[in-house]
Amino acid sequence: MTAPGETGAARLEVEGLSLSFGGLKALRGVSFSAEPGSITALIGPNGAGKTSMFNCISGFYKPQQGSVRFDGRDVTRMHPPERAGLGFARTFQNIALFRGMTVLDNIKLGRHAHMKTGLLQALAYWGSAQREEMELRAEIERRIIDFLEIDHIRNMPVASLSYGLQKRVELARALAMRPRILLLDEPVAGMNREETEDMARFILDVKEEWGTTILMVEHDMGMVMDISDHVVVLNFGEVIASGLPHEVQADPHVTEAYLGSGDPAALMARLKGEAGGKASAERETREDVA
Amino acid sequence: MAADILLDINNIEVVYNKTVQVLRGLSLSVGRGKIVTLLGSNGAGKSTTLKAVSNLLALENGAVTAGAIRFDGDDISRLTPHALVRRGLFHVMEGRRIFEDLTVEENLTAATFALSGRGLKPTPFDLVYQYFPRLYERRNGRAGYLSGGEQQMLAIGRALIAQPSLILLDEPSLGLSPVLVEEIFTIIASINRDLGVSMLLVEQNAAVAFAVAHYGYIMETGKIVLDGPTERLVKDDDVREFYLGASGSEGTKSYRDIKHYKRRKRWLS
Amino acid sequence: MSDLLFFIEVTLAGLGSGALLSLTALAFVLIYKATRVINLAVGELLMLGGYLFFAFAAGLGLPAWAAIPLAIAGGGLVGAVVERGLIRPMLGESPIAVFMVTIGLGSILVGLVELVWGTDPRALPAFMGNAPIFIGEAYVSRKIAIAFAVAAVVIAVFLALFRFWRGGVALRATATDQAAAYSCGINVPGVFSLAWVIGCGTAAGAGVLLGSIGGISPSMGVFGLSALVVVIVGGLDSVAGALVGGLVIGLIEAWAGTYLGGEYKLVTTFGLLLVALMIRPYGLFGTTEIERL
Amino acid sequence: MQIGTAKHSYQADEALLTTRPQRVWMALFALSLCIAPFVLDNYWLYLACLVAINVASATGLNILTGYTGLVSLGQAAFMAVGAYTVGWMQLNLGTPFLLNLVVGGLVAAAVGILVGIPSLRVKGLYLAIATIAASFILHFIFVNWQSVTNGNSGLTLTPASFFGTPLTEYQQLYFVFVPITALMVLGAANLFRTRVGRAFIAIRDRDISAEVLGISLLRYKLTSFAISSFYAGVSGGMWAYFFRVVTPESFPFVYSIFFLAAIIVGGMGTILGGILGAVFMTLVPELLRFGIDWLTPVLPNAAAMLSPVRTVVFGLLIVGFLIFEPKGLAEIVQRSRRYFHLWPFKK
Amino acid sequence: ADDIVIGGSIPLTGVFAFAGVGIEAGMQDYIKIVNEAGGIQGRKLRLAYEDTGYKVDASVAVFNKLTSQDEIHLYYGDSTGFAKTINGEIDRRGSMIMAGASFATELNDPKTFPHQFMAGPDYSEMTGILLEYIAKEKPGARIVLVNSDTEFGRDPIAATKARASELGLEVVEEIITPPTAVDVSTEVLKLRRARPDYTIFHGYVLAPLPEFMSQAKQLGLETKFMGTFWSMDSSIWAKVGEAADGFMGVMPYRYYYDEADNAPMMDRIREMRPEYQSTPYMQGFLTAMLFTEAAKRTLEAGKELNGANLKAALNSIENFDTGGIIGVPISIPGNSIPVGRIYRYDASAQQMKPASDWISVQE
Ligand SMILES: Nc1ncnc2c1ncn2[C@@H]1O[C@H](COP(=O)(O)OP(=O)(O)OP(=O)(O)O)[C@@H](O)[C@H]1O
Ligand SMILES: Nc1ncnc2c1ncn2[C@@H]1O[C@H](COP(=O)(O)OP(=O)(O)OP(=O)(O)O)[C@@H](O)[C@H]1O
Ligand SMILES: [Mg+2]
Ligand SMILES: [Mg+2]
Repeated sequence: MTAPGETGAARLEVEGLSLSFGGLKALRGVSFSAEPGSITALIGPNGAGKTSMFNCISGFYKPQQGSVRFDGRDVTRMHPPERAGLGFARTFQNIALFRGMTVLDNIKLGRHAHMKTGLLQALAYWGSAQREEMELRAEIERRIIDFLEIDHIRNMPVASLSYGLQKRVELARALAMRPRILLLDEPVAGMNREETEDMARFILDVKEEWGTTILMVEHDMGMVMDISDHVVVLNFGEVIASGLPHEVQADPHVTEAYLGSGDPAALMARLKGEAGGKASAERETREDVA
Repeated sequence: MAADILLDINNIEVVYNKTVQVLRGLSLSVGRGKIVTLLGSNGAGKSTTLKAVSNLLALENGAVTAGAIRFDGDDISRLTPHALVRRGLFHVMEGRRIFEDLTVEENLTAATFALSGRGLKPTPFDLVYQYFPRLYERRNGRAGYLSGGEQQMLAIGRALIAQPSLILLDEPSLGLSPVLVEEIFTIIASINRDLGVSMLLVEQNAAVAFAVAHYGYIMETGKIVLDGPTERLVKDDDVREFYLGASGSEGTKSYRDIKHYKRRKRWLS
Repeated sequence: MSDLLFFIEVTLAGLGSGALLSLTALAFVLIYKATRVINLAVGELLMLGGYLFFAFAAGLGLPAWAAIPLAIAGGGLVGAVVERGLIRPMLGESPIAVFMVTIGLGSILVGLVELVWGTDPRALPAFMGNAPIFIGEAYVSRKIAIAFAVAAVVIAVFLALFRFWRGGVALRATATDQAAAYSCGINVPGVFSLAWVIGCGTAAGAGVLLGSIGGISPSMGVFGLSALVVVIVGGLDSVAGALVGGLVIGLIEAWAGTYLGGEYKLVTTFGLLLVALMIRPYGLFGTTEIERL
Repeated sequence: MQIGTAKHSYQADEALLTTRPQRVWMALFALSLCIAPFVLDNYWLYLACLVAINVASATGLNILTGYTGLVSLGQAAFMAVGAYTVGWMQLNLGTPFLLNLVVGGLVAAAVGILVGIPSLRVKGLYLAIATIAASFILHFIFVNWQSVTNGNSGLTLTPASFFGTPLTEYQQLYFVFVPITALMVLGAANLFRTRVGRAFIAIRDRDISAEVLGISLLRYKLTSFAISSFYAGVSGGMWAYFFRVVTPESFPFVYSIFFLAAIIVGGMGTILGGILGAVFMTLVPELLRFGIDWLTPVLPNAAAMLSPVRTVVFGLLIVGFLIFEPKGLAEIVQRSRRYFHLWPFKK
Repeated sequence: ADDIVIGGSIPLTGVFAFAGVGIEAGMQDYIKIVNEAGGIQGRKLRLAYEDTGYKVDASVAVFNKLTSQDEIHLYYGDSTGFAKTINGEIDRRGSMIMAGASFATELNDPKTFPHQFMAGPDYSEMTGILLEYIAKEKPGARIVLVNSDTEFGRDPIAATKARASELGLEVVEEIITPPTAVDVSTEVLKLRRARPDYTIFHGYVLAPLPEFMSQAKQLGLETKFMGTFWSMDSSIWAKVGEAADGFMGVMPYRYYYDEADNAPMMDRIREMRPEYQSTPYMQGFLTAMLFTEAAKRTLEAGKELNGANLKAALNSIENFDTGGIIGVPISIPGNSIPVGRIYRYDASAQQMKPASDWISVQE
């Protein structure tokens, strides 16, 4: 549990983290850090190990080597619920809302690790249990529901929401966790430009108003480059580049492994322009460019 | 009906759970050998449209309550989903939907059922591995452990095995890295070009969708609100703002500069 | 008589009854493999098989070679009807819900059998002969030996089928994701029906064997519970698991029953089941569920 | 700050009964519970007590299976643990019966925790089978732990006594059982207004993500087992005082299935569902008895059909509800409530 | 005057239906006989019963339903579990006596069960009768006990062993079978190893006895198989066929086809029912007869019909002639009638033939 006073943005350091599944090495000695109050983007090709990294940070996977430090404190061996108590909060690549609950209950659930009601108090729902619930409710209404503009859906079952709204509720739940570090796994995947804009705004606002450290995995390069302060690139479980967005963008390794031409217009021109030729041929063309 | 129209959706309405109406008189068509893209915001009903075509709605308690869908000139509303597949209409579903418990290779084997009764030569798996070498490396591993992108490759690979004449593609770029998006769309384009397969492509990534599509539809709450050849659509101001992220005549706007208010879409008024 | 010979005889008897368990377990596995349904009514279908055989052989006076296939076909037919009427409407519901449907089905079957044939236990017409079999000096009950042989053949056939036949993939694909299976051109309702028909037919066949050993009664369905233990130990989706699990449980029951006493049979197997589950939560040969975030 | 539909206070928003009609109906229901023992004959009082016992246990199972998603087929065995504990205390210690009930619940809870341990590794239906195994092992213990359980013959209890009055008549027992059950149901309802209940639901919906969100699976799965078997234990204790004989065969495996069926028919994962299901499944077989009574003049053999017909009806109810009304009786009630809207208390 | 009502929780369906159906018929027939003779002091007898499916809770429900519909002083219960469960209630009401289908040794205790009785020997007395017979036929015989792992099955084990050693018989093996056992090959192997002269089954109705016997025959075992009352009905064994030949057991009543001279009631039964009636029928018939006798004696003494009076009247029965249902005059000093006879099944005649005279184990 968080000692009172331990609030605000935290610094996250990952050092020499290695993780393998049987013969498959998903992470090979990854090190990076996320500075307090900044947005760090973790990018890389599919299967590079980004989600696995998130899972190691939140404690769902146990890395074979390396350490995760949270404000200098080694949390590598800590169970996920304890980490949640410290202020680790996250969203999931494949939405993991609790489909049997309403939006409000999903959000309330986020606060779980910071609440104290015990079993007996819960059965009686008297005194402190009731007070705690009321406080939580008030705070969620005030700080989260209004902020993320989801007041109209607070009592709906999450299963009936559109994809975009579900992602927003996930963010809301993560915010209810009193995050000191917020891990966002592909927050705008499957969203159109408009919804992506909304989400980007929320993420920036969280950073600015809550001052939370944010670590984000995302494939939407437009958004990553625009809003992140620091970018780390993984490939085959290794960090191949890191730095400011424009530095990373200019790195030829990154372009080759991950970014591609990065220009739909060019893609369109190429596809439309060519009448024949195999895909493999095109791959070669691209490599020539690089 | 013109012979060069492969899929024709005419004025269909779809209702879920006998209560929620999702499509309200939607019409579109896919020409033979063409890639047609269908865009729209979340919840507009794009996936529903595809499921209506492939007759998979019933599995989710949905039903087409009005209108007609013709594939290759025939009314297909009474065909079972697998019979439809065996006629050459393949649906790559949203969220990949690979068989997690099966190996990569078994996933491809499963797709060979699409060839039943069509007298076609079985597709060599090598064709798939040629397009997606990563799958070859992991062909004996359980598909559930593939990363998101690898799973998407497998889903498209299954479509290749089935040798369809029309592929319905639901958000193939979802969760893929930029380079892979390009790669997959390049492959999509070349499948279309080389094998002559028609496609109905649902996408959120409008830029790449426009890059491969010949024609586009834009839908909003269950209806088509705008359509036209790609060249024309990409010049539309609203399309540029809401789907391509361009602000007015200048280039792409930065996410950092987003205002806290929004302009209404013209087609909603 | 030497202790060793006695031990060997007990072991053989255990293997024999284990084979019956394997056969019944196979009915669970076939249905589970294709539909992800644990069919708790397998025990009752087995009972029904016994009664159908009784009806054909004792009621209509048919010879065993005709009555047995008819009983198996009858079981298969019931499987088809059940699949069509009860299971298909449940497509997409939670596994617990479908599991409960099969519990309900079991209850319905017991009630119907009681209404038609009453509750008295009955003996089946003998068709296996009486002469005891001796392996070396060791005695084996003839019925048990026959049951063993039948079970071995049937299970071998299914093992081969799943190894070399493309349909095995269709079965498992359907089980994993019905919509996706449809979209690959797999005849999902066909697979469902097939699995239920074969599964229930197998159960009915096992019922004939079991009934000819111990007689039939509406409560003989509890045998299904022992077979369920077998599939849990072996792995719900593994034919090989059913085989190995059945033999293991059969042996343990025989040894426990002999050396500890009959009252220890059930506890020993159930205790073992718990231990097995703690070590291998998906059984010895079962497929682990993929859990990713 | 809020506009339009805003509630006056979150307090009102989070209350168990939010509308006036709900409160009025509840008051009427409570009133009829009070009047019932004075108007019902012995037979119906007997059934009312049995219903109270079953409601308590079904509510417990609903917490475990309906809300936490851990399927258990061991509820009857946990009741047996409670019943034996109560019986043993009554016979050997002579402690007050309320204390016995609580201890019965606690012992059952402890056993429940033990049985729940596999749930940390074993999932879904595999777990259901593990609970079957556990209940057979418990049965073995009841038969063989002679010194405590008196083996196959079981324990024969003296009546419970309440401030010196022995509770022998159904009417007296009713006055004890119904309030106890009501309290337990209220406790269950409260649970789901707090973090504990939310944690259960989260585990049901997706346990691994719940863990990452700060819910200790170890703690909450076992807690759920503990509460559920506590309810079973208390219910079993009441059962013991009700029938006054506890043998290993008093709580057969089908009784566990009965509870699972009850919460399915009533509606999994709703408090109302547990109650309705237990009431319905307890009373339907008895109502069939009256059906047979009416049939007897036409069908002389009808009496001999009762039990198979009951068996069939039991199965049909489960199957029918799952196919046609998977959310159970509770959903039917909700729907008719929506239908009648606020009738007859229109504002 | 009002009817005298006999209440009944009777298992017309379920695992014990074969017994319930016979019991009901037997009781109805005797009631008819009494009513045709003018009833008891002009009051007609009536049976009010319902099916229980042989489930304790259902039996209790039936009890409560019937007793709230009628004033009941005589009750027939269907199982040991029910007899024990309802005992407290019967004592509390003090208005009735109860008998039933259970011969559990435990119930044969007037102190704990003051208002109950059984129309025959309890299970321990039954095995006692078997042992008497064995001791006479083959002194020092080797015996194996086979019991099902249920309350019913385990009931007489301790008493049987004690009695056997008193009689100089040797219990060489005890086999407990799980209640649902079908395949008994391992048990038969144990039996073969023990090489007993007699094998006594208790706790079964039929299965798995036939399989036991046929496997033993295949193995050439010489042992004689014996059972207790509930597995003694000849119509069940008729279905088993040849393998049943030679099965022996203890039976407290005469068989339907027993044409003894001094048995007017047997003639009467055959007159009322031209077809075979089962052993449970006899049990029901005799129970109704004893109910009637108790009620008659109570009313004749001018006493109120209540539990204590009825039980006292019942216990006053001495050297009572059952009309040949039981071959010797009976007395009921406590809760049981410890009399029985050994019968042996003759497969060719499909009948149980007497193998001994009536044996009483009354102290
Ligand atoms: N539980 C697991 N068991 C086996 N292999 C796994 C497991 N989880 C992940 N992997 C493998 O580890 C590698 C990294 O997977 P991960 O999900 O971290 O990729 P990612 O970078 O998040 O990719 P994407 O952008 O596609 O989501 C992949 O090859 C994947 O197949
Ligand atoms: N099985 C279902 N039952 C009820 N409503 C559904 C179901 N599936 C979809 N809907 C509703 O239908 C509407 C359209 O959904 P659909 O999935 O077709 O949208 P979409 O355009 O594909 O969105 P996205 O871009 O998020 O994939 C949504 O409002 C959704 O809530
Ligand atoms: Mg990922
Ligand atoms: Mg969609």
